Amino acid sequence: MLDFGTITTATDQYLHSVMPTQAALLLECILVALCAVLAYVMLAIVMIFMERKVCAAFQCRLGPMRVGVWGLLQVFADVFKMLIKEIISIDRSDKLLYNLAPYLVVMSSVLTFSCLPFAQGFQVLDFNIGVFFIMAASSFGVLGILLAGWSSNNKYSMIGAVRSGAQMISYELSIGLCILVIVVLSGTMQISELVEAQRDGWFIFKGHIPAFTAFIIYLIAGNAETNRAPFDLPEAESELTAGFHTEYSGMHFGFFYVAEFMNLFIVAGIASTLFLGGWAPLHIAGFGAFNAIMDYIPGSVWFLGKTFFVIWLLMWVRWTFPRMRIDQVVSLEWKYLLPIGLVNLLIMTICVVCGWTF
Amino acid sequence: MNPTFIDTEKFRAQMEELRRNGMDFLRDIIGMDWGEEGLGAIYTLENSSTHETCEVAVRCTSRETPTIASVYDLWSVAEFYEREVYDFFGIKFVNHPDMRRLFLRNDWVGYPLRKDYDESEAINPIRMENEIPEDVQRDYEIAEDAERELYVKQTNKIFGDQYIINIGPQHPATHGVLRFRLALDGEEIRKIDVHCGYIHRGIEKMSEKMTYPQILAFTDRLDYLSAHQNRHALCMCIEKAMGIEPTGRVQYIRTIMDELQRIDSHLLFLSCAAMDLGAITTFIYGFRDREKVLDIFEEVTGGRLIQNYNVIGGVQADITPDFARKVKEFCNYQKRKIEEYNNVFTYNTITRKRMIGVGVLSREDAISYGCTGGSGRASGWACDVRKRHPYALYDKVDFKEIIYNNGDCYDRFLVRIDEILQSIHIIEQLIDNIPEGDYKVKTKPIIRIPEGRYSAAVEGSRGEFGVFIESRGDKSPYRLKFRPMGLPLVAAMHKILKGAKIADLIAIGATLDYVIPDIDR
Amino acid sequence: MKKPEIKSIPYGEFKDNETLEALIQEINKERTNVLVGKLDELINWGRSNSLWSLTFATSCCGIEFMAVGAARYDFARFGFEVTRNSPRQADLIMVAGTITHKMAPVLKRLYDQMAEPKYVVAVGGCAISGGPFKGSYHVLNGVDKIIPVDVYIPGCPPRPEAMLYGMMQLQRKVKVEKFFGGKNRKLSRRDMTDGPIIVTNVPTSETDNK
Amino acid sequence: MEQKFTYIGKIADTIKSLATGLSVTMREFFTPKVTEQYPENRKTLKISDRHRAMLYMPLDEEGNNRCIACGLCQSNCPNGTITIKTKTVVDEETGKSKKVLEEYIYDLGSCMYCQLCVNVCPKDAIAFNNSFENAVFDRNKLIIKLNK
Repeated sequence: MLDFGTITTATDQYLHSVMPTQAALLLECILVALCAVLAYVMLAIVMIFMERKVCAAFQCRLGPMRVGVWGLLQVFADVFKMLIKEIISIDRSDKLLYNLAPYLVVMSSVLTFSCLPFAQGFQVLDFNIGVFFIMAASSFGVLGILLAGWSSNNKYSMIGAVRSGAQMISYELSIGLCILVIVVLSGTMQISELVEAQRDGWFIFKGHIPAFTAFIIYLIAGNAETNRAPFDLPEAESELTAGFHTEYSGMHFGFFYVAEFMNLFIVAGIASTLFLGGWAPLHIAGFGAFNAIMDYIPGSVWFLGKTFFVIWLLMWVRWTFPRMRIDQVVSLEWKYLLPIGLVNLLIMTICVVCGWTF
Repeated sequence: MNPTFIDTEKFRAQMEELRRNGMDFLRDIIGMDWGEEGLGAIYTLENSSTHETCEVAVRCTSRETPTIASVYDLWSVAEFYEREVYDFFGIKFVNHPDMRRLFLRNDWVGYPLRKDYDESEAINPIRMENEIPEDVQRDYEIAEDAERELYVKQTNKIFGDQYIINIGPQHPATHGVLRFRLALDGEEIRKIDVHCGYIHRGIEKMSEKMTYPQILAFTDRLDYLSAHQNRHALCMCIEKAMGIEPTGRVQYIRTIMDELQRIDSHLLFLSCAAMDLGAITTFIYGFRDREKVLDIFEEVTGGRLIQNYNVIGGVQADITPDFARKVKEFCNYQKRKIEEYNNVFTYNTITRKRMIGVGVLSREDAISYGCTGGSGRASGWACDVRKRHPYALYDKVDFKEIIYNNGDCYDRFLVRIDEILQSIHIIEQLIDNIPEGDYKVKTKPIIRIPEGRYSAAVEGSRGEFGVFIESRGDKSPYRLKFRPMGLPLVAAMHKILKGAKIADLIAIGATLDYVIPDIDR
Repeated sequence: MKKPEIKSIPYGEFKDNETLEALIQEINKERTNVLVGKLDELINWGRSNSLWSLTFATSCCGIEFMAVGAARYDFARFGFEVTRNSPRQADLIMVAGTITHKMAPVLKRLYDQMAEPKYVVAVGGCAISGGPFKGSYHVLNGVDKIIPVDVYIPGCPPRPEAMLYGMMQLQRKVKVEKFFGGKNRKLSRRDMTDGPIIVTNVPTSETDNK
Repeated sequence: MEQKFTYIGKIADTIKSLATGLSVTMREFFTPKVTEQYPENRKTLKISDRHRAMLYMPLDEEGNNRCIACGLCQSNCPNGTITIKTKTVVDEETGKSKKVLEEYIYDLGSCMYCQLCVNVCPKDAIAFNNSFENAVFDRNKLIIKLNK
């Protein structure tokens, strides 16, 4: 299987050979940042297009059809429009925070995004507390949302932001517990090792019942983290017009829009890394030939395939269910998901201690 | 049927007497301007158990300071009806707690439905400045730092210093241009103030200058989701007054179309309720199937929404040859699809959690507020006009009046779903037996109604729709009043909303199922 | 002269090409260089295919607008399905329904709150001229009295196809605009704060009621 | 113990109802879509003959309309959508002067399609057709002269 690490190492060595260390480092940083942002944007466009088509299919309609073949260019048109749309500055808003908020949200999501392992060695940062870092980076997006709601000087935005705060902080707990289940199972927090450990079998199979429960809880909590239906209360179209980003126009709104979709990608990406083996191919013990064929499929295809499958699952959920009420959202977390998650963690620990895992 | 006028002094005692005698449903208050004889109002009452009706007319002689005693404590809905009469006629209701205008801006000059109202643009031009609510008092002070110009301190008489948010007029969940001002405590609603009139089009005033066939066109646009039933009511009223008896064929067609319209409206209700609760997919499913009804409408009447079908003495055009086949096809299709909505939305845990026990309207309140239609029946009040005062063919067909008893959002939702099935049941009984005959009775070219008062009521898609005509023998009415289906529902909002959250407001608004142009007229 | 193209309907079959051609001539009075012209085309392509409308409906036409969004007619095919509830994020306002005196300031305010470039489509008789309620004391006879209208879609209410047709007309209008060196603001800040704008091309009282 | 059971029972019930909903949308995901693609299907689009999109004057074989300029449609119109301009012409054979139609002006932008004009017309000189593609850029383009 292709190890992406060899390419990056070669590039690194070449750069070091032609220029001083500091310059090489700087250049590498810029290159990596460019790649990350470019990939981020491209994936966002793919995601938005996918959302519109999938949603249409669930609703018996066709979705974008007329811009490009099968509407393929639809999202590009939206991006061009968005880029030149006027950005309104709101009278009597907190200008600094108001302008900062969308960047905070996007930064948090780019930062988390760049930690995802796309293939073997195809990862910006791989250190021993990778999972922990992802959690930390993803959780400061809520700060941007709170600031956006606060600084807009709009009552709808304010209510949306407060809802968002309550919701995201609650569901962070469940996400943490689900990730802990996997950490307990694998004994590491380093992402490359986590994936490596799944080469002979994905954690969702290895950890059987507790891992599966953790997967489901993770998907529910992840859906809530990304503010998507049935947890889209901070935006709640029919209640708060557009929630925390009511007052944002043009590209500022575009940032929130893109970040929402990319957070979904990130949640799905983490789910596929932790539970479905990331870039590790599907291996079934005993089927040697089958496993060999699977190995020919590149790791990034595996990763993206699994991620998009999870995304599709989440879209399916989104386009089926009605929205919940804020007290129900919070009670779902504290009365159901959190206790179940704790018990689940206990079960997993017992399983690991007794060696009842595959 | 000319009721005697009651003096304004004796009026209050008389009304109390009537209320004690079981007249617990105030159908409508019709403001009147009898010209020289003075201003006044006609109260139409009904006994909710015996269905006995009566009319009380009260007249005050003074045109400058007309006053009538308020009856808002006897019938809760009178609070809004009286505000409407005040708005249009300038009659002050003594002891009314909140005598503000209901529809027009508070800086409006004059009372439009009075006969001597001056309509000129100069008096009431289009005012482009924002309306300042009457309950808000603004104090202007010069701020300490000269940078800022003026410091505005706002005090509010209704809400005090509670946290107020505005929902509407442009808001996705108000189904049009209704406006609520809410006082919030966190997510909980403490108080609500409803503002109507953002689509008040003055239909009743315009009607006084138009001929009867011309007025017919307005009824379609009142509540566009019961366009057919509204028009049915007005045609019925005029036919009754002129002594025209429509043929059997017409009655069959009208009944079938009424029920199709009801299905259409309930499907839209279901879709919009789902959308308000965030289930956009169910919304699309509902609309997908609604198109099938609209196809039938378009085939027969030529209009999808505004059908223009009933005319005085019959219908505009005969049904098409394959009408019966298409309707039967649709009925069979729709029966299957109800199951789909139920599976994806109605029985869903989230939906049930959002709706069960939310926004309870008790039976007493439903009657007192006059909440007819599905909302009233969900509270256990058998208020279906089709059963109470049968018209057209409703005494000949077999159907069940759907009644639930909890009065919460979920019951209001279920009532409509079941009513779709009942409507299909009615249609199936009629569709194969449409008798031959003329689709229209010949009428005189100019339609005049003999002097007198006439009224008719039908069961619209969302309640009792009434028409009241006072004629002086001309080709246009002296006074025409439509009983709105939605106004009582909106009047009951503040009662229903006790202790609800913002999200509940949306669910309650969606399930009460009002259409704003019908409220505002 | 460049002619805006719309898939599936030939240029000649569109109505009111005269007004559009006059508009093109008006806009292209000054010559621009090729590069800027190409960029403009790209931007206009983006703008015209991404018209997000404000969910604004007052009466009957609003229901037909919802029908356009639903499965049968599906304006998502054009990329219009992203209806925004906040005027800040919307590109066009479809005035669907009667505008009364009480609603007029609200509509104007909504329009002012929208970010440029913004467009207005008057849907149905009421929004175009007051329609059935022309003679009423409380109805605004045409929204073009308070906000500039780009496309008029007649009908009472117009059927969904007619609305789609109107949207395509708007696309054509957007496609001939100029971003660089063109007029990107419909109203100056001064106009926005002042009272109603006077639009002059409203037909005179000849066809009015009284 | 009972408390515990309802707790789990609730969860089971929830999962069941949610799964039912998911299965419905999943089925719809694979059913053929109902969308009619309007501008693409312009040639085959069938609209009910009774649909009212615009008033027009049917012409006879010689290309004349049947209007006798009686003005009934104008007086029956609820909101002044129809304006008839007439002129007086002297008939050459009989020598009598006669009112004939000069211009039949119809404001498409304010028509409410109530059909009163069509119903009242003694000669069936006007009717509604279903050409719905009428959106324009200029308000004045909606004021149409119907007679040629």
